[in-house]
Amino acid sequence: MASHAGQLNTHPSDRRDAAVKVTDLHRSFNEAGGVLNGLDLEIAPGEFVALLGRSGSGKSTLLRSLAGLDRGVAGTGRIEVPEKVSVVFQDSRLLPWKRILDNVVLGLRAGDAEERGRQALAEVGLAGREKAWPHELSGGEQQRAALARSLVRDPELLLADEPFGALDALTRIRMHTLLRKLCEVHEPAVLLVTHDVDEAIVLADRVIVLDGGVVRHDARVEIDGRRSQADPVFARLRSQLLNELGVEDDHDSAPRHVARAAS
Amino acid sequence: MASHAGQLNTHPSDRRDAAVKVTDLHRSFNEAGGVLNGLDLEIAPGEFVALLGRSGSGKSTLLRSLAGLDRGVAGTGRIEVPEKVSVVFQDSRLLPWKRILDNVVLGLRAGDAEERGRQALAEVGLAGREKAWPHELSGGEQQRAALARSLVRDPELLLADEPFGALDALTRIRMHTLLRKLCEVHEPAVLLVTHDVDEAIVLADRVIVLDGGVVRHDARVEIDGRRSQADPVFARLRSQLLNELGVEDDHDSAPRHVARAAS
Amino acid sequence: GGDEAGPKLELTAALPDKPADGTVLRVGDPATQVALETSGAIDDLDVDIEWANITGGPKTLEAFRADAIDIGSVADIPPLFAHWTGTDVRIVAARETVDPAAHPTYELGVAPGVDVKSIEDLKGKKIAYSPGQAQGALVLNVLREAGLTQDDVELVEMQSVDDAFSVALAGKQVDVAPLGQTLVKTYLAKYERDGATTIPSGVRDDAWTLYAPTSVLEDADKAAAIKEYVAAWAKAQLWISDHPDEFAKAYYEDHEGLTPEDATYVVDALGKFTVPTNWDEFIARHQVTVDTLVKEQQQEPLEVETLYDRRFEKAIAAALGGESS
Amino acid sequence: MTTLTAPYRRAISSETEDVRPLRRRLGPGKPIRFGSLIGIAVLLLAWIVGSATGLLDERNLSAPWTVIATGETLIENGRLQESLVTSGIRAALGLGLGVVVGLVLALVSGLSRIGETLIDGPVQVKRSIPTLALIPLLLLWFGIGEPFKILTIALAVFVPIYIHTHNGLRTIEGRYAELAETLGVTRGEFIRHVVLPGAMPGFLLGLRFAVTSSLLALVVVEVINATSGIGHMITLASNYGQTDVIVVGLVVYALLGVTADAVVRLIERKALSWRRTLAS
Amino acid sequence: MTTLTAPYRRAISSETEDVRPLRRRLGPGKPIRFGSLIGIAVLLLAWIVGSATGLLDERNLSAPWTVIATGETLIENGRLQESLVTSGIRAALGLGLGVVVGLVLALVSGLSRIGETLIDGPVQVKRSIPTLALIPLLLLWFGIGEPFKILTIALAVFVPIYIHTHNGLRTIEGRYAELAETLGVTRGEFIRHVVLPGAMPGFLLGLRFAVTSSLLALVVVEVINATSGIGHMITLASNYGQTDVIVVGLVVYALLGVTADAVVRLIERKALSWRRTLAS
Ligand SMILES: Nc1ncnc2c1ncn2[C@@H]1O[C@H](COP(=O)(O)OP(=O)(O)OP(=O)(O)O)[C@@H](O)[C@H]1O
Ligand SMILES: Nc1ncnc2c1ncn2[C@@H]1O[C@H](COP(=O)(O)OP(=O)(O)OP(=O)(O)O)[C@@H](O)[C@H]1O
Ligand SMILES: [Mg+2]
Ligand SMILES: [Mg+2]
Repeated sequence: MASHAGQLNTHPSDRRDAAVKVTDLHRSFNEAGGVLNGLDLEIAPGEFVALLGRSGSGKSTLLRSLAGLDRGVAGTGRIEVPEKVSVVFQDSRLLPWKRILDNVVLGLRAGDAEERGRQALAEVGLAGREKAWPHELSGGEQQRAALARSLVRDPELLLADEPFGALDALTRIRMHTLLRKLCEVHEPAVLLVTHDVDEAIVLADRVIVLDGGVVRHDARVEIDGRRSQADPVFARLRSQLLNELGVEDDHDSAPRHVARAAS
Repeated sequence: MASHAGQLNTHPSDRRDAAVKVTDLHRSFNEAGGVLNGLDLEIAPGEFVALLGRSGSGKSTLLRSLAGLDRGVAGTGRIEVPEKVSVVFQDSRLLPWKRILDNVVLGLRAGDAEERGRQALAEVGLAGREKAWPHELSGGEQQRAALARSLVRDPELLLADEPFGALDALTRIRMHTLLRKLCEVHEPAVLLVTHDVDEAIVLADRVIVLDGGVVRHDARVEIDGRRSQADPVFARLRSQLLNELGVEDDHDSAPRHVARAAS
Repeated sequence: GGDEAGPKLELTAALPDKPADGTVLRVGDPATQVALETSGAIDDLDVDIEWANITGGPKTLEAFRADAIDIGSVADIPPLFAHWTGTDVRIVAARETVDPAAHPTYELGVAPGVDVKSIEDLKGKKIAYSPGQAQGALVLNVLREAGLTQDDVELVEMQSVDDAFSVALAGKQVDVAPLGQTLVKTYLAKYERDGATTIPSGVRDDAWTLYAPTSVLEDADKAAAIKEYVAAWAKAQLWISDHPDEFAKAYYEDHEGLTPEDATYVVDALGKFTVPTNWDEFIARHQVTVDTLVKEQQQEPLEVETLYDRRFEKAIAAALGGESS
Repeated sequence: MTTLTAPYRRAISSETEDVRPLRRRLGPGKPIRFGSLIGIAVLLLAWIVGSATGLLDERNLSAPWTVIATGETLIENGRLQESLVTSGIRAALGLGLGVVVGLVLALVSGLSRIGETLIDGPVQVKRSIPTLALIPLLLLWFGIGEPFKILTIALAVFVPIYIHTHNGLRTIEGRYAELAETLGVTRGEFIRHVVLPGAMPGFLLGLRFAVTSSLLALVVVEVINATSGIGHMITLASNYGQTDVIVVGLVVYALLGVTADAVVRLIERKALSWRRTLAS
Repeated sequence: MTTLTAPYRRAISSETEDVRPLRRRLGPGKPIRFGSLIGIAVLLLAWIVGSATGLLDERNLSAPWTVIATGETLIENGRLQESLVTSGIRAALGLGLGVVVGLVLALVSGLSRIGETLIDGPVQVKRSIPTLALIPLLLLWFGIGEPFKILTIALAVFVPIYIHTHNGLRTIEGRYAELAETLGVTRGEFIRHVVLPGAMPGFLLGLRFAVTSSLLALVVVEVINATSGIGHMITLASNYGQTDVIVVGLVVYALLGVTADAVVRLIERKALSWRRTLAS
């Protein structure tokens, strides 16, 4: 948990109002142009927001701002976030000198930290790998270990930067289920970056698209119960989001040369 | 290019027979059990093979074997690969002390190396970022730089370990197009790891699934022309592969609690 | 550091007979320590002594300044430099060799193949010269005796650390260098077959002193202790002269780690000591050296007599009675 | 809701505000400009106060004003400048030679196990042996002239360069070597593009030690057959017990050492600007 | 097709074969067991041959057999063991003290800019100044007894520990500090779990230098009021020109130095087994 190093502004009136409140956020790495250009965003407590956007559109920049990790970056704006923020970085960022379990329980001050760590690892399918070094894990395993580390500490706000990018379909579904289960129990606000539109729709209460440094598109997912691609609402939303991202609704639409296929 | 350090076996009879020939490949990292257990694989010259498999199933291990990067790993088997092998690593693996362009043209001995590097960067959408440091790129941008580095050197065999994992839908499609174009020109054999079944079907001539340390499934993609998800052959293959990976053909099928969606 | 100081004593006042109880004298004079211990005379000593294994000019001076010892044992040069660099010291005991010509402390080492038979041959030669050390003063004294000036020879400035001089000779980097007796032995043993030689320096270099900072002598208790110590020291020097074999074994062999042969050689070479009970001649010879240094090294002129605390001359004389000349 | 919103950076203009979540900073934070000078200033102040109050005995550590006066005298009669020039040239030549030798040995030993086999052991032996004890041998082999002095300095210098570069090189991440292998670079390119930049942090740290080593070695080599030089000046003064001259020498050493170190660290900052570390 | 299939590892049994693509290895390859001993053996051989053929003059560098004979004498009369014990205790105490001080200073200076401001400058000054020149002050402050010796050794030791740990710490990748901040660890946990392990490679390299520094410092401190010790033995022997005793001393130094270095490197290998570097 972030410690009370600074002035602690408690606004009882804000309570349950918004977990995250971002107003007119600007961030730029150089004079050439801003990455975030007056972004406004509000996330309600317990709300699950998926963040889509082109590669290089500023998704990670936004997440780092919310996590308070961009001290050196120029910009203005107002950011309000809860105290307990947990981050899943785009790189898995496991400490190479700590074994997996130690990585997961790092900074966890509960008495049963070890036990909870083991359980979290089991949940992400890494039971038995507690004593492995990070470099002994496959890419997807590392990503899952990082996810376990985040989930084990019950944050009020979970910032996850493509946490499932390196996972196969089955493992990914298992992780979805796990994440959803944990969200139901602890009700954190979640901001999850993903490139998979289906994943966004399946998981989130709201999907937003970042473009030009602002939230270009903000769609509430209004599907109750089982969310299936077959559902027409799902399909419409999917198509709409893909359009927003510049793609027509087919995974691949470029013409394919017959010559090549025959070779 | 890998240098002629060893004995050079030229089999004129083999010519055009197979670019990659793997026989009875075993690899294990510890006594507990093997990661690859007698894997056989043949890839024809110019053939595009997509490799699917669970997280931790040994895809990267196989690629590293083919690239000759697993000297320290115990195992047996016979591997024959062409001389000019290019690898896209699962991590982008840019040298942090070189600017992007220098990373791309590293080891490139053509006279117009710089020019080709610039062009490759432009093709992956990184024009103007030639002088950036790797740490100044977003995750997807780093991945594209690594891709550019691989493509710029016209390999006979391209080993790509989830090269599009961190890309959004549009950028991904652009990269598909680019990769396909280059394949048509230079006709390398390609072994591409991906977790995206659609991507595998769209790009590959053949899709194989790694499981239990062997090639469990080997499917030729028999779709001519434009490959669309709407195509029934596509859909059948997709469903079949997903099944093979342990998923029923829907991106998400876990039940979703109504309570949560309403919160 | 020094314990609480005793009562103040003028430098001209008579020396008290007994130090207060608990007075500890810190002495840097390992050779005398060994002699006293070996002869057993140390049991007769009435003062508490804390021995420090420190000898030689720079080290004793450092220790004086750090208030780590009260009295040190050196040749006649270090007290001069102590004075010239602002540490007020007094010489409280003096020793000579009985037959200085036959038992010089230093000889002039001559490099293999260099033709130097006498000090007159030094003209035009390269001579190792360590300005701040006794060897440096010796070179100047030798030049004076040979009727040469610094301009007649080539002085190669180098410090006589360890065996640097004999190495420089062996490597023919210098033609001539003053060597102490221990180095003469090893130098000749190693390089005589290549034509290395040594010649006598022709100047007296046997002066040996005990000296102490003035501040110590102004402490009545310390001064009384030193009075006792110099008496014991004088007897010890005579004991050394009378028991060369015992001293060779105890000091050079056991304490300094020389082989028995080398130890015997050194003791023989250094000859018998005598402790003068009248310092007039000793001081006069010292003045000659001082004048040479003043002339050749542009030091401040000095009446060396002022560096001697002759109250101890009497104390030594009294202690020795008729034993010495 | 409990928000943790302390102002991180004040508004640039009256309209724009900049409120960021405040997290406890665990790294050291922004460098303080000329920070290390402050420590030296404190040291200097302690010296001045100590001397003025008599806490520091003038005979053991001359007072700053005495040192300045002595320094002025030394400058007037030209000894200080002369010493500086002589020593400077010696140190620079020795440093240059030592750096080249250390670097080459480190590369050979770092990149081939056979090279390591032959080089590493003897270097460890060399560095365990006091330089002073080697002087007789060096005198015999190289004489007492300038070559001896420069070679001795080089011998002192090459050790930290070798050790640090070798260590830096060996601790380059293995994955970069793998990458280079798949790119099919030649050994020369590998050294130029991977090994040297990767070992650069180690090398530069070694250089910081090498620079001071070269200065410290002056005290050892200028004992022999030197008529000027900072080391010679100090040795001579300590034989005579001239505390004030010694302290002038030490002040010069401190100045040279701190300046050289600052220069190397500046180079470090420039050359390693690609790094994202706790310090940046 | 042109394949490049040289056998990398021979078949384990007659049925299994192991043919891997052979790539030019750019890293140094597998460590040769006891490799560094080979270099030392070569050095030793050169010494033996040089002495036997007379290429190395016995008068400058005693022959190995002379050294062994002298060594035996020194062991018989107990001087060598006594010296070793005395020096060993001094070096160990000085090393221990220096390591602790260096580590604490490095942590304070590495983790806070204010600490750095006050500590870094003076340390740079200290390390630019020859230890020999500091002796008078140290004598004044600590006397001429054991405390002086141990403190002087500690002063020589703490510098490499400080510099290396500080450098190691400052070059920990910034992303790990970021991670720690998001995990909300306390400062103590941050130091224990991120800073210390991250700075460990630097610290261990510093330790390699510190160990030799502690041995070399013996030669300096045992000049003053010591009656036994390896440094004292060497100084005394060189006063009397006893080449053979000096060389015995140097051999002891080499043995101690190489052994200590090997021990630290072993610790390095164990403690840093998580690293995947060019060397592994
Ligand atoms: N430290 C930096 N210095 C300069 N430019 C940077 C830096 N970090 C990021 N950028 C640039 O800012 C833009 C946004 O980067 P960001 O990492 O937020 O993208 P992203 O949306 O996360 O992309 P991706 O999906 O590829 O991870 C990119 O163009 C990137 O190159
Ligand atoms: N160096 C190693 N030491 C020990 N085990 C290892 C090592 N490298 C990989 N493994 C293990 O071998 C198995 C296969 O790893 P590999 O990296 O090939 O998986 P993968 O199929 O690429 O998975 P992913 O899709 O997650 O990248 C994993 O269980 C992994 O933990
Ligand atoms: Mg990103
Ligand atoms: Mg993998």
